[in-house]
Amino acid sequence: MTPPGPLAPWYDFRDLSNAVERLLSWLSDIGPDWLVYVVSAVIGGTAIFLFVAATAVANIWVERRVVARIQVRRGPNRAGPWGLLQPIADMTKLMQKEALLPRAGDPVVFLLAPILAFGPALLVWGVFPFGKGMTFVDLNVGVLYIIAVTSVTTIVLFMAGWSSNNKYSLLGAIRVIAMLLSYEVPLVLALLGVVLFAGTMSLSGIVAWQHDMRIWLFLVQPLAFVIYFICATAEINRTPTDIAEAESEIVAGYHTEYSGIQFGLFYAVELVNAMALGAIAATLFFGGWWLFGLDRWIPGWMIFIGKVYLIYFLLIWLRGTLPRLRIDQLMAFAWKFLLPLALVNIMVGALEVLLWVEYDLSAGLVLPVFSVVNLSLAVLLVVGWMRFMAFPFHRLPSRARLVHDIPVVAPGAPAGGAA
Amino acid sequence: MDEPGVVAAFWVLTVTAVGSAVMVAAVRNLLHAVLFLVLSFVGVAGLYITLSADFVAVVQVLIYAGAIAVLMLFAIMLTPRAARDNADGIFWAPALVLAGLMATTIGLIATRTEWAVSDRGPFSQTASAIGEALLDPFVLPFEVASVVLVAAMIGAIVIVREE
Amino acid sequence: MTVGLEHYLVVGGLLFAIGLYLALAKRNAIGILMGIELMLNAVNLTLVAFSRFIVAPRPIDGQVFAVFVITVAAAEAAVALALVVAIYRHRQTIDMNRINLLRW
Amino acid sequence: MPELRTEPLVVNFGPQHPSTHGVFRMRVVLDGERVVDVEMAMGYLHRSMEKLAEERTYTQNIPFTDRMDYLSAMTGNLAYCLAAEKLAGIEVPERAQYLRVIFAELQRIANHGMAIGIFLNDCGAWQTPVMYMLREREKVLDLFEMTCGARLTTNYMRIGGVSFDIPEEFMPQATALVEELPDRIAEYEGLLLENEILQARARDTGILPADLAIASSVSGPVLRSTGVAWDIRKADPYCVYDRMEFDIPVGYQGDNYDRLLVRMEEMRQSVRIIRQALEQLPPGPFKTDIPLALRPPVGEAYARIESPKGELGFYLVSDGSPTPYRFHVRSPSLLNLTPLKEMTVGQTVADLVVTLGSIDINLGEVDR
Repeated sequence: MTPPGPLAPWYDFRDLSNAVERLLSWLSDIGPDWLVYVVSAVIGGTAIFLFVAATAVANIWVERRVVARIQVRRGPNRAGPWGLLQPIADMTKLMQKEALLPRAGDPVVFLLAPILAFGPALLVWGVFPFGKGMTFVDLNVGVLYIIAVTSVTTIVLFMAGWSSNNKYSLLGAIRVIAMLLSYEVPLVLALLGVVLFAGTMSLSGIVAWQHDMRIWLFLVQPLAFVIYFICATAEINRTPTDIAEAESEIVAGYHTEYSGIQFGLFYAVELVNAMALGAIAATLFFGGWWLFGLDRWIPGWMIFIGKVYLIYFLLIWLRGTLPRLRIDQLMAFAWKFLLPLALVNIMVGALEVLLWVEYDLSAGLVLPVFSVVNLSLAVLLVVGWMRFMAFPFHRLPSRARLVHDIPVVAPGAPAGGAA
Repeated sequence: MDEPGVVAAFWVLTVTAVGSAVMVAAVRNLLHAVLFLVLSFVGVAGLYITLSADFVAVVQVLIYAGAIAVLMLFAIMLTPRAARDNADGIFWAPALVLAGLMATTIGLIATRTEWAVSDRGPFSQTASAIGEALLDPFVLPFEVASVVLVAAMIGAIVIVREE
Repeated sequence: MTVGLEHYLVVGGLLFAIGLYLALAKRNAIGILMGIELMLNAVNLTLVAFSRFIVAPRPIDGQVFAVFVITVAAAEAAVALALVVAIYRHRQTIDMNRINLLRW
Repeated sequence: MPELRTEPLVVNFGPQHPSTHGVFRMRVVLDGERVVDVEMAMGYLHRSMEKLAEERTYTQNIPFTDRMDYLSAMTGNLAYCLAAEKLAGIEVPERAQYLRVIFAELQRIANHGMAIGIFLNDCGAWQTPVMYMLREREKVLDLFEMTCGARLTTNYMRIGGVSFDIPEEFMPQATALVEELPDRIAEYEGLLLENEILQARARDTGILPADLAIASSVSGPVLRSTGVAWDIRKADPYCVYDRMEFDIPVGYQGDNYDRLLVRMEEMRQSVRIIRQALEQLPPGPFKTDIPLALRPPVGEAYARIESPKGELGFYLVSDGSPTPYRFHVRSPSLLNLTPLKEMTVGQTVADLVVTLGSIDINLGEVDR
């Protein structure tokens, strides 16, 4: 834990960590050792839980309004001013509904799945640095922790799909497993590029690195961000890759049989996961709470949440824009497109770090050069590999042929006869 | 290791890991057995954290719970419903005796031996230490492990592939 | 109350014994595989416990070994499950009592 | 792609399913994700219209035709009225003929907009294209409303003409729409047809060979997408289509993407027809008077039009009484649906849904 800053009285709400630090140092003065741990755990846990719950509730409204704007309509605008009470109405409705239990299903697993699904979604939030010194648990292996915790989701979703004893759910569960396993690989490789440069897997360490180097890792590792963003979108089942709950194909995938608040939990998990994606991207690639010195005037946690929402907006935008890929196309995309690019990215990144360390170059000189090199490389690779791997759609006609004259059958004569 | 938090965590995690391992043997449904196995893996990962081995703990969750258990689920899905029970075979009684003997032996050895326990305390940085160990003294096993993984991957594909 | 090396070793022994029972007693090939994974887990637990407690020139080695064991376990699981699927395809069963091709 | 041999999975697709466009049901046999067999079950929306129509007078039957293809009521009206006029030998005034063309083509734009939007919904585009298409359709429906008071079940055509003349505010709004639509269509073409994901999804899936299409008497955009240039508006002109200048869009190989292309281009051609019809619209009466209880001479008649979904034909038999002796519908949705199995077997579930969407069926018309 960082010591409380010299010019930060506890009531300086620009940075909430001051108040907490003050409280904890006061506690350690008066109470036994373990009291500090207990109190900080309770404060941090409650704060994170409340934050996650609040965003899940707020995002119902945010997502519906933003998608509505994209779809030339207004969205919920009846409950409360600008429809702000819509999430509450939604939740009330969901809670009142009967929670159905499929008769031939596996009741214990069926009931456990939505609750367990919330676990990983919540646990991920423990390691994010919301501001300077505002980390609940500053794990040394933060990046790996995030990957590990999110990978548990696979099993939970499989439990949901399997225990429903519904064929659509089963198809959804199988799709979830196939897709999550495939996209895990490029995702981990993409994050490896970040760890390579930052030299630490601790999330606050990565933010501190970006702070010290005065550069966003997004600029140094643009390709890693693109790969991470695509993979994470697939992992949380958002639209271009939402085959696991593809509405038009398998009704709702693994949560077809869920109703009432159990469905609500899955829905909330989806929203929280989308936010978690934004938080990971903001921390690893966009400097977390740091914004080129602006964090001196604006509280770090506000900057962080703002960045998270910007990335979340990107997700909503994608959802409102793109159709869905087919499962074999998605698999091919992961293995044939993302994986090679991720490997190349790692190779180039390792070379650059080696150069940097070996010749003891100054960071201020090297990092801009690297970012220019990597950015151009990313554009080159993505465009080139796309040209090389993708089917050449642009050579195929994308407009219909026009025929003006066709043979006219005798006017008035019933050519086909009575049907 | 006598902080009350660590002691409490140890007992809770032990009960989780061992209890769900027992349930793996006891439940009739193979899918439930796999889910209990995952719980047991997570419990063991928690024990790793009490041992200040955070890297191994995270890797445990990532590989066992995230990959191996999922592979097992997949294997169960690919075999028919008839093969989804977790029944004991005819040798369950001798197996039980043997397992009991094994547990007793290990327990006796563990408690009777005078271990050269050091008091260096918990590790502070395991990930970087493991990384250095992997690439310096253990570089050959590390390379061999990668070859093993590739061989296993190709082997699995060849075995499952239909001609 | 304190928790020491012996506690972890006993937990490891229990997990190992349960894994052994599973591997010996279960009829289902996947059940046997689960037993093997559990045994590997138990070994890992003891390795990590030793690396934490025992006097050693380089205590991290225990964890490195655990990482290797996890690697091998992953490879083993992949191959074993591929075998299970292949056996099922040829013999229509994964009951180990009925897979007796090699029995005289 | 080598696949694991797994147990076939029999899935009951519908009648309650988000993308069966109503209450259509398929019994699909899947091998993993791959479709092995499709068995169609129709009749969940059967309302016995053909039999009911035998109990009602010729004019009373017009509302039934609204409710067959409820997304294109105008063309349903038109086809039935043409058949009845043919049976009774009634001449239709020229202005009514032009109005019929205008409304039929407006209906085609509305229908194709919905078809494209819903097709993209089936592809997984989360409602956005359908919302944009609804925006254009709304303007068309406004024109319907100001003319006949109804938006969906218009009941507008009459035997011997149309029920109302257009109001005076119709012309400026229709002209504005005709000016606006080509830009919109070009925009949608740029956004949709060149989308990589959509092309990956729709190209080379659900291929319908031309000979199979002809053999199963498929018609309309589905037939044209296979490369067969066939359009009743040109081959057997009715109303005043022989005075209009327009092209027939034709696809290449009959896959889902071609059907999308054809529909997109047909909207543009419809705009062209409407523009010409609005310019040429002559003054005069908009309907001829016919007796309330029309008693056509004994005989039979079959009239067909190019409805948005294909060849919509009505076969009427008269025994000289005020009610038809036989009232038969040749509905394009039903016949376009018949080659579904051949189009989808061997592809994935996702392709099955997309293919079903691209045929553009309307269950009201399939089951009647």
